[in-house]
Amino acid sequence: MSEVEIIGTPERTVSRRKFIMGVIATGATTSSVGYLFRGSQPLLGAMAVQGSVERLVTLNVNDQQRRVDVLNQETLAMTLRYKLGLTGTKLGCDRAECGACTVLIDGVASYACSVLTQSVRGKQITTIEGLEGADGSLHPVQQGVFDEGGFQCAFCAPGFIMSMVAMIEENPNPTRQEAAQALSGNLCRCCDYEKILNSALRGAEYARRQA
Amino acid sequence: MAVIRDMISGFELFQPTAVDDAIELLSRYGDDGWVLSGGLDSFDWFKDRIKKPTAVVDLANVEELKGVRISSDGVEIGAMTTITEVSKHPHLLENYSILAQAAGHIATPQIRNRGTLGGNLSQDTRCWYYRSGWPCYRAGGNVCYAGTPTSMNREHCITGASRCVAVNPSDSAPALIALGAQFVIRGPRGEKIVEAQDYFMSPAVDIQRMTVLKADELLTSIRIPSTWSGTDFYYEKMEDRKAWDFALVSVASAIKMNGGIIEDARLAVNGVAPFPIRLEPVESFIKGKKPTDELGMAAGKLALSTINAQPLRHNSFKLPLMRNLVRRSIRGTEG
Amino acid sequence: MELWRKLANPWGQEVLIGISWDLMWAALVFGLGFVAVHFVWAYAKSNQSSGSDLVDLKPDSSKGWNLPVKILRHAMSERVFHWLMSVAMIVLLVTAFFPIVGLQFAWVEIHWIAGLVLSATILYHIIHATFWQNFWAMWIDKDDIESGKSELNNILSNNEKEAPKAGKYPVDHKLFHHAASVAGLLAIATGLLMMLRIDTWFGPADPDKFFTDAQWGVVYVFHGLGGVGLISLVITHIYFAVRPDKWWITKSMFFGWITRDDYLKHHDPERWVIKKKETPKQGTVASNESELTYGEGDSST
Amino acid sequence: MAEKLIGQDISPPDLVAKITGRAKYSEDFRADGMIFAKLLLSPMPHCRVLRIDASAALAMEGVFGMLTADDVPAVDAPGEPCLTNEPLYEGEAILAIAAVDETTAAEAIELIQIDYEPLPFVLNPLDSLHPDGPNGRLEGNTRVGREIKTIKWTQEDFDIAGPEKMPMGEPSDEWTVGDIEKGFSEAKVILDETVVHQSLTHHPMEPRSTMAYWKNGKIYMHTSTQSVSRTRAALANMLDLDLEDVVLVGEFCGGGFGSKISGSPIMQVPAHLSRKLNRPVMLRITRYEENYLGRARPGMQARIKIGFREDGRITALDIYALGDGGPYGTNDHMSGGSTASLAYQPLNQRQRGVGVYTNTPPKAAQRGPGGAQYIGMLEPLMDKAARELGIDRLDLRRINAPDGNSVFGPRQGGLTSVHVKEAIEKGVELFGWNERIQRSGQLNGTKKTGIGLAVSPYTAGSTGFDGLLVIRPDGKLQIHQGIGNLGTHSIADTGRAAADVLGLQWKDCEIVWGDTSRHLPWSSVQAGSQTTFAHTRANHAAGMDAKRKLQQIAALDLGGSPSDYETSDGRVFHRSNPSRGMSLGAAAERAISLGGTYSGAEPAEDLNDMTKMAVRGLEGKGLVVAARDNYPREGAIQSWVVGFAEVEVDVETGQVDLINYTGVADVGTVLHPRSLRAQGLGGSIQGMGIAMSQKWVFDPVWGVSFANRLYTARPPGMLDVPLDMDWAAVEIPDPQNPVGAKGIGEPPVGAGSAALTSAIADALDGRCLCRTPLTADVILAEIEGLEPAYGPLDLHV
Repeated sequence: MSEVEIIGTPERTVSRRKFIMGVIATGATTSSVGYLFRGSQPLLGAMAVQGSVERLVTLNVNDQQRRVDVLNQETLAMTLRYKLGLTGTKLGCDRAECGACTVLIDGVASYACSVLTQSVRGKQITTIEGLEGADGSLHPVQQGVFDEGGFQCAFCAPGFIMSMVAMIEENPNPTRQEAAQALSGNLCRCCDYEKILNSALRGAEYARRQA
Repeated sequence: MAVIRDMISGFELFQPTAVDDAIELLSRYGDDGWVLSGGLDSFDWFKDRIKKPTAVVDLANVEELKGVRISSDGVEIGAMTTITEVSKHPHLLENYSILAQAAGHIATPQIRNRGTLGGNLSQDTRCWYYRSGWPCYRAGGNVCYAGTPTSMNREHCITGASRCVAVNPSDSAPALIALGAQFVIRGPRGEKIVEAQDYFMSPAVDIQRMTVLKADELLTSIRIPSTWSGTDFYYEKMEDRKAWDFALVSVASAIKMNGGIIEDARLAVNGVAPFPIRLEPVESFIKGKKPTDELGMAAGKLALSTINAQPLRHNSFKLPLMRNLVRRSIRGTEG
Repeated sequence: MELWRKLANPWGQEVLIGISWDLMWAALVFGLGFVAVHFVWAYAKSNQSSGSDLVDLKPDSSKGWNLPVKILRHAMSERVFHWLMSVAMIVLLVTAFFPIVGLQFAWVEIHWIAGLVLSATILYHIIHATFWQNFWAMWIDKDDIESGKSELNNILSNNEKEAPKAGKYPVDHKLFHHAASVAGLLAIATGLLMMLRIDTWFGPADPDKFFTDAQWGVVYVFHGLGGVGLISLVITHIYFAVRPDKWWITKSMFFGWITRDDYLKHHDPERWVIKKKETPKQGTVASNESELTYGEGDSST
Repeated sequence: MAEKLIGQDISPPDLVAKITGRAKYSEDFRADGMIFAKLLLSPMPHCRVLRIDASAALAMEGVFGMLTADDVPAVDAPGEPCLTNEPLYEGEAILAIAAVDETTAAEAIELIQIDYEPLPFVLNPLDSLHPDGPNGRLEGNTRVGREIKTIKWTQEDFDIAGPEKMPMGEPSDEWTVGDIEKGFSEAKVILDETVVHQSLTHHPMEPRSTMAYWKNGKIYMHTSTQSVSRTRAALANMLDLDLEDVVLVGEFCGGGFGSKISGSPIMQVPAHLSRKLNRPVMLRITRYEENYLGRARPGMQARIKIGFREDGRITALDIYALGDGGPYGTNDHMSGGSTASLAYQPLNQRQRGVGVYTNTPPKAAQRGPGGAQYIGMLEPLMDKAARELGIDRLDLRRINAPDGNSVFGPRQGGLTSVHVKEAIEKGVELFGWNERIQRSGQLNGTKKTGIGLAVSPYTAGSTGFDGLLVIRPDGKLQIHQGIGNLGTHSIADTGRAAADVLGLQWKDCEIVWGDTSRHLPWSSVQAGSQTTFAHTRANHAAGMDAKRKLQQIAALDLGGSPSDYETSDGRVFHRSNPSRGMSLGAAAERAISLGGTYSGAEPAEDLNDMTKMAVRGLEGKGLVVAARDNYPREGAIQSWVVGFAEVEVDVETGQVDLINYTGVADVGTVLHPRSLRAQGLGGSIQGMGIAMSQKWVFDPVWGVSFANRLYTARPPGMLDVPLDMDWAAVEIPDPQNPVGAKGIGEPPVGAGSAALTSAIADALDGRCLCRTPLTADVILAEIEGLEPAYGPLDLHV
């Protein structure tokens, strides 16, 4: 073994109470409340200062009112994935570079990793989970993707699909070039760009038909 | 203290609805405060845990900072107007197309949707030494790591360096300089107006700031005079990837033609210095001449000599690149 | 109060960057504080012992009564040096510290150029003092220590015992000179090194030359210490220069000479011997050339 | 008789989950009481950890514990540990802290006081070979056989070469075929070039996150891996557990490209931590961490000498390549030599090289390992030679391309099939070579047109794996796949081989994959283009075995001999009288009652133990059939892609616009046309990224990397690639695969990369820049005749 000197109190054994706290904290399976943001509060700027924001906020996600406890520095992607259990929104880079976390905020495509949850209070948030119809039918864009054989690894798919939805909202009949421009904020490392463009155009076509 | 480059550290968050409240908050926190507009520059700093402000003032709810106001003598754009709105605004597209064009070249659709014009103008440099949290001059240290004989400085500056060799990354800045825009700044001591090119800070004067904004001041709006409305515009941004990239060199020009002769002109370049540069000598040089390729070439060479270009180890390509972009901005792309 | 500025280097190790600017304020406060205290003390003193100077001139008047009325204290060369140096010094301090307190301008080039000027003057001074002047004129000897002691005594226990008179340079002058030399040389030596880290006429920046970043940190700290040290020194220096009771010396830094009376009053003719010289020194300000006399140690002719 | 499934476009069964956000990738799983780990990465390229003071961190509210290198099994050099006390590259993991959430863990990491002793480091292979150059590892700078050794070249070696050419001192590996000197003596044109190929990170979209917990002595791992069965075995090995005690869930893998072949070392951290702290532990790998812990393609510094006969035939190919092996010495600079041998069939060849340890992030196979780099480096030289010889570039490829009887490589082995010449001809037509080549060198405004092509082969299959099928009482066919699911659609497409044998419709087939608790067979790695060939064979074998057993069951109950029976459309029936038969469901019931080799009670002897375990686990679920791929195979399995590109180079800015890319593949029978096209064009675009933009940059003084963000590493985006692309395949079946299929994953990368560099060189009047990536600054400097900003041997720029 190495001669590294390691100083540190031995791991504290988890007391029953703490364990339960932990369970509550991380919640059961999907909606793991406090997945990320339960560090010792002072660090997290939680002490309320006059005029600063509230921690308990109500979000409108996929047409549902969701009450959630968010910290000031919490990004929308983290809230969606780790507090609302909406893991369809992916974290590919967490630096506004890859687009895997793209969601719609009042219909506008945004990188959920680079928006403070606090700044989307009272706004309409749509994630990949909110696209299907009440009857479980696929959104025209999803249908277009499906019929074109979709993606490869598909980690980027939810983000791309949200960008496609935003695109046809603004431009229902895009050219291939326009579609490429509209989707240029999403990366696909399988580089399945040709099929993705085909899917986008097919999706737009379906949407036009539906309208 | 060990280094970790993920997860945002805690801060106090304020979301004022009026400029004066924002300024009040900023003066209260001084250097420990942080202005958040689109956030696409800020979040990098926060997530890398290099910048840990005590208080963040989010301007998202300050309505008076948003929107494009058209008047007889020009147009005024609120600093919090999104880049998407700027790039798609019919009036801007019609009368000040280089600005819309420049805005359209910024990053990606999602970033343009959140990012603001004020943010794009006030963003920090992308020098990767500085961005990696190295203790360089700009970070309060005593050295520039990018200007040494061994540095990797392909993207850095060819002029205007003073100890720091970083470049200004803004795409909209050269367009606004070419349009003769003025920036409105508000602070506790009231409002002041600066010419576009005077908004940007030289490292010779303050090596830790990119703009003249003080900790308790806000850029509230950008005023574009009608002077150059509808003249011949040219904008080009040379970048490695066609999305999500910063300019190696960018150029913007507004040229008033009169009977095939250049009557008046304004030119600006970015990506070559720590601040965008207006090329006044080139402007006066081309006045009264025909916009031929020969003139463009001469102007391009003059541009290099006026900025007294001196390449670093890896960026000599920026000389011909800037020369050719200036050349094109006068004669147009078709060779 | 912070003493140093430290940052993590690219490998996450903490290294010195320079002194904390708190020290700048400290130096300012110290300088002004000293001035204030001295001013009050001197004021109080002058009230007690009034007109004493006339009295104590008499007994010595026999000695040196034959001396001319004007005695040269600083030759032109020295004066030029002094004023060049002070200009450079002021420029250096302004370019160094004004940007820090918020008065921003492009200071770097001016700063290092002024630094080169200062270095040149100092270099001249050292050579000049070594080969043409009495190098030991600034040396602190027994008598200096004696007079220094009793001066101090007077200040502390307000008695009127007359302190032994000074040579050409009173002990407080010598102390100032040495303090200034230390601070100045420190700042100059480090400053010249620091020019390696920026583009200058002598070449582009090559920051990794000679030192590791940790060693550079020490260089910056010394430069800072020298710099803030000079703040206090310059303040006190200017203060004494403008005090009426020191005008007789200050004037000599403009015109070169002091009066015989001042000479006899403040200096010990045995420690600062005045020799009669034939040829007057060209260019010195004097109403009556033939009467002009030269202080020992100034052998510029 | 049901229509054959092979050759049809069928959307894969997991697609709806993928496009609705229901698909769960490793980081989407949660467990009760789950806590979160964060890593402390080395800030130095090479150092020794002297002291770790974690007292403040561990005392923090919400912190549960720490895992250091001392808590994990030591690994013998040059093996890669999951945590280390001697980091060999900036960004290597030193320890992990587990806390109630990631923010707390991050704050805790910042409270750790840690002291390092910096050690010598090296970034470029060549630097380490200097007489006084540093070594990347304390034990040495290269590996010869199984030992770590130190190779230093003499000053003379360097002096002979001069600054412009790569020196060629003592190699660590070497092979020769024929007489190289004789080859050059017969040559009319000889090229001698120094070429640099960059290293580049894989950057799959999904970082390699892992969640692990223990239950009743078993470990449950949710991780991102390319190959499920193989990773399960690797984990059992790493954690020193019995196979049964490892449950691996990896239903979806967000891209790997060779970086997650059998998972990755870091996945052990949550496993050890959760054992130590007795809680489920999630380790979310961030993009920043992925840049370091994720793998990268080894860059190369190479000296290439080629001799051409007057008629264009290559008489001699002499390659000396240095591999940027990273700290753990993964290299492909020698294997590339076989690809070159195959692609150009040189009459004489020498391959030499040294794989050098460097203190840069670890390397791994990246799509077309070795081959992609070699084709990328060689094809532009083929163009250069064509110009010097006055031979058409297409003809030069035709002249040197292999045919059915060709052999290649150090062992001069043969091939299962090769139809590259057909691919070239098909491509010429599809791309419209003859029209486009007219535009070559034309200046349109400021834009100059260049036309390029590249011929890129790569290994495309392996053999000897197991197929596992269950015909259920409900009549459905369950196809169990132990390979991974990273979007190649192999889990579904290779299963078609079994379905077709049984004459089943796709709606009656169900794929079981990605969760080892669901009984998965021993499989090939989902890498190296292996699965198409390997698992069509394995599933075909299983299908045949199932058919045989169905026939036996039918004969048993309905009389006659098994051979009288046929299976199709969910029934097994008598050939002469189709009404005499039974449904597969009924046959399945019968199999359960029969037991033995029918019910899964007695797996076949020649199966792998993992498969046997799976078969037994499925006992009684129906007709359980598992068979090993024992089909014969003679020669190497190689697929080909011929790539064609048209570009426009702006002579005033150096910017390259891609006008068109067309690829044609020789991959035998096409299983899934649309998926093949996606693989082919996707792989080609990855190659374009190599040619155009992707890079690594390090500060030479501090050894710290700067291309650690996506926008600085620059993978290609949608606007960087041609809107106009086309794709085709020469559909000639491979005789040694029962369905005729070969793999496709690897060869497109070299084709895309080289077609582009070839086209750019064409636009530059044949000037070959001999380095990648060809970014605008490099091209503009060449056009303007500037002193190149980078030396001919500068790597990470």
